[in-house]
Amino acid sequence: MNYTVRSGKTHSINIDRSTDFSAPFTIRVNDRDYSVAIRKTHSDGRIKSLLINNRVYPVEVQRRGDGFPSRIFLKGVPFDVNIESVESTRYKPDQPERSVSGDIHAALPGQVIKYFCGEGDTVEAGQPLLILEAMKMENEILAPKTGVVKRICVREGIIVAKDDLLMEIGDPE
Amino acid sequence: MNYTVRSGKTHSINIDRSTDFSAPFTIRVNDRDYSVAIRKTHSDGRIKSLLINNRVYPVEVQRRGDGFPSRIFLKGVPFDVNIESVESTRYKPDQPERSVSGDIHAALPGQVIKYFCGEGDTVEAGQPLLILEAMKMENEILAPKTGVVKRICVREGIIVAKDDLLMEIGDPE
Amino acid sequence: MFNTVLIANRGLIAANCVRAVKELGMKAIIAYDQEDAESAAVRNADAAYVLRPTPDYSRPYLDVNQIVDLASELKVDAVHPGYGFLAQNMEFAQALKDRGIAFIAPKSEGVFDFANKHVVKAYAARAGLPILPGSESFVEREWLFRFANAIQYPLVIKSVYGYGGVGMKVIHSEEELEAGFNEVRHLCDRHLKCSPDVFLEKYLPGAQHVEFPVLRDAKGVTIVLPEQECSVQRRFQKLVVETPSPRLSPQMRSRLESEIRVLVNRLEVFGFATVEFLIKDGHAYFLEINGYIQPSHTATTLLTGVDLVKEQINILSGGDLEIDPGLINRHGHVVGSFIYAEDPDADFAPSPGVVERLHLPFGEEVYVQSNIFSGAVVSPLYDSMVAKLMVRGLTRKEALKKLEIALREFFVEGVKTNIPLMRALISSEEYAKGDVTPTYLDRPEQRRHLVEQIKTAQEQEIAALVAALSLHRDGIEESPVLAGESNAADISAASRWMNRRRSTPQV
Amino acid sequence: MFNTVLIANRGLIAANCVRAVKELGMKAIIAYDQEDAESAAVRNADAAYVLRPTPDYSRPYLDVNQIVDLASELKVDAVHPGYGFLAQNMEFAQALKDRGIAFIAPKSEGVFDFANKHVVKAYAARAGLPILPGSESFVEREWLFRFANAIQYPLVIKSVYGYGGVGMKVIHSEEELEAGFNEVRHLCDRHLKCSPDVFLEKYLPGAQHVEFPVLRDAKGVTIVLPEQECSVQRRFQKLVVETPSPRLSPQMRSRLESEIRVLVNRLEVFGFATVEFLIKDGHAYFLEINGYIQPSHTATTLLTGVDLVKEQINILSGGDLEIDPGLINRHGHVVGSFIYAEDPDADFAPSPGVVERLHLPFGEEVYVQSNIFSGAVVSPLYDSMVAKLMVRGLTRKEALKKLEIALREFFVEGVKTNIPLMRALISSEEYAKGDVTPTYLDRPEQRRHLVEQIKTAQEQEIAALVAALSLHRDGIEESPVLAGESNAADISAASRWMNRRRSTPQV
Repeated sequence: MNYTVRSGKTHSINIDRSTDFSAPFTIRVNDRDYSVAIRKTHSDGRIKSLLINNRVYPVEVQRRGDGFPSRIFLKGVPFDVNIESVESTRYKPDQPERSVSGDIHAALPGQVIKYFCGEGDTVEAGQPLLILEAMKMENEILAPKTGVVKRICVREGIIVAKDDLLMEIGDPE
Repeated sequence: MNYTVRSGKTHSINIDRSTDFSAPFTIRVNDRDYSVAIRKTHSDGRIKSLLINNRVYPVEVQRRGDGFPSRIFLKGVPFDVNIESVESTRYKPDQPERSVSGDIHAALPGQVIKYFCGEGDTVEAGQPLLILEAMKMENEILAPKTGVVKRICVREGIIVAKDDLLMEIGDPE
Repeated sequence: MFNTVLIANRGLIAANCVRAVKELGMKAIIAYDQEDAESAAVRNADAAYVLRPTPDYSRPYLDVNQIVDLASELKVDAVHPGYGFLAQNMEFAQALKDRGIAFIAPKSEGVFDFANKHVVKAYAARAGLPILPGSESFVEREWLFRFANAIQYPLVIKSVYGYGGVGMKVIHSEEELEAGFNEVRHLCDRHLKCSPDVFLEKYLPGAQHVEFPVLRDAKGVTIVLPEQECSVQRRFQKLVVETPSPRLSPQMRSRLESEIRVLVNRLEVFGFATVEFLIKDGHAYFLEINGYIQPSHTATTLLTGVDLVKEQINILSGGDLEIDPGLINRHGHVVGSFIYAEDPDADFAPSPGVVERLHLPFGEEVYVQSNIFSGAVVSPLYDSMVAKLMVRGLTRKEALKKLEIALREFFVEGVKTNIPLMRALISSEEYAKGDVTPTYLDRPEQRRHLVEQIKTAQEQEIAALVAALSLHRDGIEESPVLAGESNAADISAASRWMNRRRSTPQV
Repeated sequence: MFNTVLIANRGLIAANCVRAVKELGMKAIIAYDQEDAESAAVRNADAAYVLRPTPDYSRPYLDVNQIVDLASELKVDAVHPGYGFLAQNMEFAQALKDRGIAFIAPKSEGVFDFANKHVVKAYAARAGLPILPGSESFVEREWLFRFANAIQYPLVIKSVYGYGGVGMKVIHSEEELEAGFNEVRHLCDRHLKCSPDVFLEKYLPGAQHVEFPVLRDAKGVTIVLPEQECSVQRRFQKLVVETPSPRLSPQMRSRLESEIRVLVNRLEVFGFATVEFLIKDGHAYFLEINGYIQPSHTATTLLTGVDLVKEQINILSGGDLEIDPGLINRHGHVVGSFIYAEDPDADFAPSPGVVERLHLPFGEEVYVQSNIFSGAVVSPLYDSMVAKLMVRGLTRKEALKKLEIALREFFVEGVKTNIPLMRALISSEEYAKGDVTPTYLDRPEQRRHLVEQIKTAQEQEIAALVAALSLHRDGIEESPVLAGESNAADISAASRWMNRRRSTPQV
């Protein structure tokens, strides 16, 4: 399989279809061969640590909305990557339609300090909805679209995790 | 329930039968009350960390063959303990009959370097059976009783865990 | 000497205070937020008492009444406030005094309200120290424009009781003035829990920030310790510390040291304090005196061998400053970096979470203080500093190289950190030359540029390889975006966390 | 300068070598046993190559051929042997030389076989240094009794190439002589992989053990660094290190320093070496020169600011010793303790296993090097040292108190350690007075007595409480003993692990 990946420059990468990942293997990048061995995986099987040319690399893969890798952390250092082409099309996802969701999720963990609106209120795009506080800082969350507050999911004072649903805004009546 | 426990001196300890261990509780030792709260437990429910009089104590309990606590580690410091009496008899185990087992277990992890005997050999109590090596030191394991080597369970060169069965000695023929 | 000291703080400083109190043979009690139950300070204290949550969801470490009541109930002799929180809170100091409990903060015979930046600045001016032009302190909005016109832009609005980078706002033009004023006052109310008094001061862009720790006992015995260069900051918080300063001439150093002696003797300071200066174009301006132990003081300790935390408690408990000046080392060079759980790529947004793996660097002349461990939770509710990494070399060059390699070894998984940025900064030519000022890292492009510098061509290839391998082998993961909806995507990168910033889920 | 250095060792020393090599701008390659795959040295090296298991199950770090072949194949410029293993192995040194690869060990123009303790001792005697009475070196058993009779008991049988406490045996009477001889020869064969030559030396009970690190470059520039007091040992391995020695007078120190200068100049030593002395009743005897970086050298580094690992590699790669003597600090006091995964209650039996929880101490002037982490496996196959804990104080008293508190904070779960014993030792009056000699901890009753001293009456009550609570709440666990059988019970306490000891499952 041939991959074209931008990371700084554009690189051509070949991974043999029949590669046995349980033993050390070789991957050709541009004109150079890299010896690769998987050292550790996460419990769900994703790669956690690699040995590349006999050097240890703890890796973390950040993915875009469509599941393609967008950022690679090599021992904590972030590298922006973009897979520009894949020889096979089996990885090509449909482009999702872009519409605006009214669900407000917590971008980061924090504590909900205050709401500026209640259920049933009409809010306008850009209007402050609530304050989330984390690490001595306050984040004022603005409405992503105009609509009606359908539901407030979390009480003031509650500590929320990343991605927790805080409130829902429905279409205007 | 009243316990008499030797730890240095002998202490009289009272734990109320109806104590709810999920909340802080009080235990009377001699004439003093101690406030106790269980901070953490192991996955099997055993105590791992306590708050006693508002101080954190990571604890480890070592038990004798009969299951009674014999040594308490308070933040790594070992205290020999002996529970001399318990008001109820429900904890009194039968005294096991003391006979000599011919099973040779590894007292500590290590590597089996060499056997001095083979299966079928007759060995005498006190005769060297094998060498187990750990951390730059060698441990020569002697026969606990006279008998015949029934089985050698582990090959030379193998790294064994604590309590692994190394060999079995049967009664003399 | 005290018998029992209550420590009303968290994190590294609380753990350091617990140690120091125990080393002095006193009993250390910690008052803690439930969020910190697994911290070193709680583990190591002689007794630990959990604080109740507050009705307004503010941090319990700011709850004057609760902490004073606990201190009374436990009959402690003194309270150590650490830094930040109530360290310079006059209401807290007064409440403790009323109950006969000592407050471990510097006292001054000269100035009652020693924590008031504006009062102390006036005092320094009278003692002959050069100061930056500034206004009177005020509360009413009406004075704001009048004073600002007199001083002219750029200027800084400062809370008289601000600290830790909170309660200051740089104003570049009249348009920003009112919003800045309101922001500072909000912070006084919510985060500093102090009176709303502010003053204005001329802002000196590109000035160097230098601080001198000073110990002075009840008998007036005074030790001025080597200065800390604190010129790399983000949001007025230090990212790097060096001692001695690579840019201070011996003449300037000895002049500042004698100015400090004049000032602390005039004020009759009793205890530990830090005297701060701004330096630009060969001119030094007295900035302020802080009365608390700062994270950067570990650098001075590593250089000199003087444990400032311990000496502070010792002299304020009535002990003499008995340090033999002959034992204080002033040679060599220390550089340290503060490690934060934050994402410099997303405007330093905090990155709380669970520390999945942690490997601290270690080695000859590499020194770490860290309150995280494998499995630790970095709370979203508090400051994101998770470690201090200090190195010492015989020369500055040796120290910088050591710090660079130590930063390469420092590995944290589970939360994002500023480690790659710090590594890039320390290994940059600009840093080696000493050309870095407090605003150096303000621009995202600058930060991105620095981090790009440390990436080799081969590492770029390897990143590409890992991306392809990960797609090839691990396939496409289930998308976190709901079908047809987009605002969850990249939300964390888009959300800006500043002292007070607005953000909107990206559309 | 070298381009690439292969490090043929493990643990803390390997990690320290990797750092030092990288700091010097060279490439660091590690050769490792699979057991060490998760170690810091492997993680941080520029490249890591696993060693094959050996046919006789001896440690691969002792496999001369394999390591030399790897070094050749990788075309490295030099090999760093760390300490122990092949650090003083002549066969290894020769094989590297034959292939044109540098060996990072001291050289001497005066003595080719510099690692030979007996040869160097004779040289020291000729240079006028006082030595202990001893025999010629020999291999045949027939000389043993003859020499022993001449020297008289107690005496020590020493392998001429022994190191790290291995290859020495104290003999108190003629009955022990032959067994001791056989044991030392077995160790030469199996663990030291060296020739069977030994010599006898008078044993000086209760003598103090003091070591001076020395750097000397190709041009003869020499720096003698402050001494390390290494008087607390178990099985000839150091448990505690102090610098400066609390028992060395300034006169004695300066006399020994000049004797060292005479000796290293006569021998024309090139590189790094440690010169060791035994001191008793005001008399100092030259003991030996070691050519490797020992764990205790971190104490000298912390005191002085001189990174000995780095300087060693620097001068042996052809660099000059460019240290400005004015930057070397000699003030203050450092005390350090070595932390072993072992059980002092069971004759220091090793306690390998998985580290379930780990909290390292940290704080002002508290410095740790540790190669364990939460989840790390302490291998049963290697030395059980898992950490070095060093503290610095302005005075010895301050340093001892700091170390005591740091040891209280150091928490390891999953493997047993000598931490409680070290804490008891450091806080004892005997240690404070400096009355401790290398055999101080030999007697189990002494160790037990020390640990009892640190237990308060209240802690005894709490231990009793925990025992009762644990029985009450957790009940009786399934017994590890099979019904009617007893030999598994308490076997670990009964099993004695010594350099070579017999043990029998208890009946």
